[in-house]
Amino acid sequence: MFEKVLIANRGEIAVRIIKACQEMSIKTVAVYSNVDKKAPHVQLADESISLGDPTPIESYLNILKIIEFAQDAGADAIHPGYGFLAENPDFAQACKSKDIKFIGPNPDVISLMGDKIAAKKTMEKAGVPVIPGYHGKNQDNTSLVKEGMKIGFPLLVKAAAGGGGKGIRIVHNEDVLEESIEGAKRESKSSFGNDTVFLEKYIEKPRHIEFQILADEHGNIIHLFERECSVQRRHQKIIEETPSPIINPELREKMGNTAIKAAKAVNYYNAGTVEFMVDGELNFFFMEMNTRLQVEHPITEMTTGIDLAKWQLKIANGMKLTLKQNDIFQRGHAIECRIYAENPSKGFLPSIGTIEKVEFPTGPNIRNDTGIFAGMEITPYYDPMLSKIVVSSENREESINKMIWALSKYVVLGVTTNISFLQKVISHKEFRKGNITTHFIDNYFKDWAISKEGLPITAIIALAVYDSIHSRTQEIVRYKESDPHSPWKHVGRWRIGAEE
Amino acid sequence: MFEKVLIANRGEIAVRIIKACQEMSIKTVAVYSNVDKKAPHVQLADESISLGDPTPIESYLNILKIIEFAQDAGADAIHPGYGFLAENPDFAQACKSKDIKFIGPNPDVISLMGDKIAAKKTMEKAGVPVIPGYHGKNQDNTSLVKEGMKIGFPLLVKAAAGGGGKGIRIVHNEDVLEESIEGAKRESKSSFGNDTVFLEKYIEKPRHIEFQILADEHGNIIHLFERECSVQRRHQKIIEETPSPIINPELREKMGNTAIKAAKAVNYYNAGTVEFMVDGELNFFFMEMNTRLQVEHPITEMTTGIDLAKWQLKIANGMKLTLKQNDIFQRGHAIECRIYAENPSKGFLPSIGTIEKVEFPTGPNIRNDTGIFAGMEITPYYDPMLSKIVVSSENREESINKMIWALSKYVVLGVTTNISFLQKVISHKEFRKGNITTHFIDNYFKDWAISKEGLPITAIIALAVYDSIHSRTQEIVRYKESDPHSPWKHVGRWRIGAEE
Amino acid sequence: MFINYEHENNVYNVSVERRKDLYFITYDNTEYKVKAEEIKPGHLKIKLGDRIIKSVITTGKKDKFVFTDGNVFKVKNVELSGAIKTKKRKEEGNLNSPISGKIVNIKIKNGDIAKKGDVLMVIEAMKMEYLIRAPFNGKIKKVNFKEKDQIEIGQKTIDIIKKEEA
Amino acid sequence: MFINYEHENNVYNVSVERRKDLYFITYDNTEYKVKAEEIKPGHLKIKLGDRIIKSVITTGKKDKFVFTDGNVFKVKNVELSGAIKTKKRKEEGNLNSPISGKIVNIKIKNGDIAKKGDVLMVIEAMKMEYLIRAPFNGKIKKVNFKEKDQIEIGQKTIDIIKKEEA
Repeated sequence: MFEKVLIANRGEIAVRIIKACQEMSIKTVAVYSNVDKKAPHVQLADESISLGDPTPIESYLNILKIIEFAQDAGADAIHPGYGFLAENPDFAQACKSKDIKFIGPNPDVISLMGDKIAAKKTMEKAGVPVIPGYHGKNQDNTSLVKEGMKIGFPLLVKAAAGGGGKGIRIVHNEDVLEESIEGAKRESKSSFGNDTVFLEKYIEKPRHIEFQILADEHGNIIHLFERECSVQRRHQKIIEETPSPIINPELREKMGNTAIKAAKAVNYYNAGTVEFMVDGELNFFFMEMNTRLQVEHPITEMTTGIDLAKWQLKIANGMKLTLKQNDIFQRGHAIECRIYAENPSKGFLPSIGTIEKVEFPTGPNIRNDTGIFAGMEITPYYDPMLSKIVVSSENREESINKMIWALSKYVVLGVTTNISFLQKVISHKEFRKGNITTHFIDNYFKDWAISKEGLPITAIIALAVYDSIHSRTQEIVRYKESDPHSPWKHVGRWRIGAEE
Repeated sequence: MFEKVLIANRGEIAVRIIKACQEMSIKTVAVYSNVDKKAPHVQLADESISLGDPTPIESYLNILKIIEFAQDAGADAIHPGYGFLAENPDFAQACKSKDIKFIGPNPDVISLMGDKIAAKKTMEKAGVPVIPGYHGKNQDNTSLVKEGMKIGFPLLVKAAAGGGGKGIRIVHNEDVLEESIEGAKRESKSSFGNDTVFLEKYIEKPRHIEFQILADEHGNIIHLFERECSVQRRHQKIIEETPSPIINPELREKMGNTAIKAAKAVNYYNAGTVEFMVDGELNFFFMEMNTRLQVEHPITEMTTGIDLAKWQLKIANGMKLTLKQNDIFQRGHAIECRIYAENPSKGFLPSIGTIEKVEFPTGPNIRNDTGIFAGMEITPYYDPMLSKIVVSSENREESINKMIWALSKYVVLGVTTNISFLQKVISHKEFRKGNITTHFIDNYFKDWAISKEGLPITAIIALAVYDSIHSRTQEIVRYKESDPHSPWKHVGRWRIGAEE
Repeated sequence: MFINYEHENNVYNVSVERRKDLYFITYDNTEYKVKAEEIKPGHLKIKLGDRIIKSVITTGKKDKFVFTDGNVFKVKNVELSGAIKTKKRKEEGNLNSPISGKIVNIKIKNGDIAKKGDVLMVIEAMKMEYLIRAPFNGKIKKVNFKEKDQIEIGQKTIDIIKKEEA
Repeated sequence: MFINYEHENNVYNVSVERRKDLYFITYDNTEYKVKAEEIKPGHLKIKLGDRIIKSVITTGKKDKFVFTDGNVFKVKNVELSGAIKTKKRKEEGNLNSPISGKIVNIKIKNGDIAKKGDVLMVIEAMKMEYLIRAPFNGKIKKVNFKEKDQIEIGQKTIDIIKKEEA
């Protein structure tokens, strides 16, 4: 097994990977930017090296620096986590050229799957169903508009190099087609340095359902069932669960086999995810393949009992997959909620600030994957995801109830989070019924606001008690309750600036 | 379902049960003695009532007070946890007479199973194998000595009302038989108020293996496989695991069916445990039946995915067991270590004091069941178990490694604990091989001491750094290293009182 | 003891009187009598009749955060003065930046006429775009930044003069 | 700075000198140069050559507790004086109570002769029995407690006079 692994990431995923390494007696090297000096992944690792400037391109995206540090520390492998360099073929190639094992697939495969157009073509050729669309080279607006008209509306404009919902536009009619193409191009350019876009048929009542796969370097490959990831905001997942409420055993087997076919078509090894779009009639289409560990991997771990992070390490070390497809089964039901520093009542605007206090719910089958701590600054440099809370139990209903309980005990003070919002979403009667599509949040939570009714009386009472305990004023004698001159009257609430 | 449940217990098990209730939207009432005013179970519950004086008989064993409080609070059920009143038939009966549901079996069954002699006779009649022995009424020393001689040596003298290792003597020869009988009687009298003892054949290379069962009030009953609990000190379990390293599928089925037979023989309902002794040739004998949730229940939950505490509540509420034997399967391997406030190098003497700092290891498939907090006083009033750490993974070896990691991150400062000891036990090569019997600790850890070599240099360095940081002395200029007058010489270690 | 809490532009005026572990809290002409204790720093357990309120409170640099019933509210203790009471109601159509970020695109220049809903400026932060739109038909008086400028949350992006409705 | 740590009757004499985040620690004629920081209260991360030592330290009422490499040690900072240095070595055979508990049984009385290993007294605490045995052949000088008495940890149970070996 590897002697020492450098983890080229931060936050909860770096913590997760360091723990997996340590359990396997592998030494770990953390890297960190200046703002992350005190972060849990740095404290947990056996060694740590500063990357300096917090700007991603100077720190967690700095290929040269990271490779150099890995060499200095004597690391024989690098785990990229997700995001940052995880799907950067140049990084994978750079590792290879320095004889450091990149924990992921071959650089060529990353390259191919990173190019959405080429990926789709490859899959089509391999017999994997894909969504009708245009993925051609003619990127002038006129050609794209023409192709769009052929596909028909609604249609999607997507960044070829995209991911995480960036550079995506839904177009409902001809009038705004060109404008949307331009917007997607601009956003794609800014996020990925590439403004190639493609067009595809927009699926009504779409669900986002993905399959986890695990493949070794010796051609063995299995799938670990699906994850239902339809609940999204701004095209980013916020709640994931497995099993999916709509997948039946036949469909599960069919989609699982298709995922394996997709992975085989590119000689894939490592953990990976094949994302499908499923329509209202349970037709499914290949969307993309993620060549890394997924944010939502814990729900698969909880229902299959398999440790994906450890298997990544074993596979990268050349070990054979000893798990057989027939040995893998799902049990119970698992749900993950992503805790973001964001304001759901202001368009999910990321929030920044200092985490003053944090408390995690604990209990049987509650898993907290987190990289935050009291005193931590949430900066605009990185993704605003703070942590993930994952629960599992005997069935979906129980897991929903467990998640509601867990969220109600989850305390993060100092920055605005989506915790209250998640509670409302997961308690929603349509969610309970399993009636979810990727439009779920838009359909039911468009104008959601926690505090429409203002400060609840419980909060007012708690504040008053707190201030009373912490004030230096002595206990005072009560005014007589019937006293007409008592200042206890006339207290209430008013709006600043309102006429009186 | 119940509206409100009173939890007649403290510590980690009270916390565990309160969480199960809250997930099921059941209101909870905690009870607490004066020393537990700030305990986690009190803070977590929806309501709490003081029992006053910490002496067990005045607080957690006070049947009248607890029943009265349950009535006052409007609780429709009482969960007794384990220990205290969990196996007290009078308490179960008192609940019944006040129309409060006791979450456990019928009082008669508790009574019967609490009388080890009657229990054994019942089981023998039902065709469950038992250990040869004397369980007669002739309790005068002369008769007992005579019966002991018939059974032969080695033999065991056991308190009829015993449990938790109290009132047990192993007798290897005639010379000490009478003396041992007296000792067991005295301890039994003091612990259980009853000095009846029985004698039985002492099994060489014994393993303690128990089966979890779950039975409803409608005659449905299943088993949830075994727990290997052989690693014990002072006849009390400290490490439990499942599956057992020696049980094969045939034996598992046979023992599971025997456990079900045992429970059926007494019309059992509730969660319960049938304890067997297994000898070197894999013969098994009924030892006793525990009519409550077991300390070590989490390892069964982790490998079967079943929530035993919630099923206790459902069963007590009259629900039918919807789980079928064929739906239940074990997956992976789980281990529990019990963290005790005790000193393993001084005969496992319980330790008392204030917990100054506590930090729990966290990570995938690591479960902490705990009722402690920083600032908590560990008093001599109650059992010195602080918490339980439970891990699971794909196989036994990985779980051992995970447990070693977890224990190495488990910080309890202020009272002496067995954490270092547990690390050594679980890392032992015979444990790794699965070669364990109930004599394991005596065989390999008789004179174990953490600090035979004194303070390690890492501790000395850490202390020096800590004191340097926290001293008010300013940074000082170094003496020249070659300076012969430097006071940096002559530092070292010596024994207090040693001649110089 | 009188306390004023500001929460999302509303001011809540509360009085509290303490007698040992009993607190008499008056708000909106209603008095609440509660029993309370701070079970660990910042953790309150409050008994209001049959109900138990559990709350976690912490004081940050500027604000106070209160967690109750699974929700978090950010409040400020404020002194009420004549000034604050007569503070002007915010104008419809906020042209302040919603986030600290970089200005990547400015669509208009001084003197331009903008129609309500027009995108005036694009700000990028955390890899996402935020659009500043015209709150009404009007004339651009002053663009306060140029492209590639850094802008802080709350800073005014553009001054615009409302055009009288026809 | 000179510090003396007492751990299980051994005294460890250490010196430490600090220069910013560098510490020079001398113990047993060896100097250790380490880089260290307190990452959160009581949590130290110490770099000693290639090795990282992580330690958690807390100060209780009387003792200091240090966690390192998964083990915990209880130590005391002590001032070394002539007195402590010449403190008498503990007598063989400790007759102090190992625990705070209740005396449930006393097997001997003043003047009795006890044989080495004889049980002299039974103390009960936390539902378990602890036996006080004779450390050598001897004559009971004084039984310091009576049955049902409460005894504290470390209190002397019995005075016994060692009988000269034949």
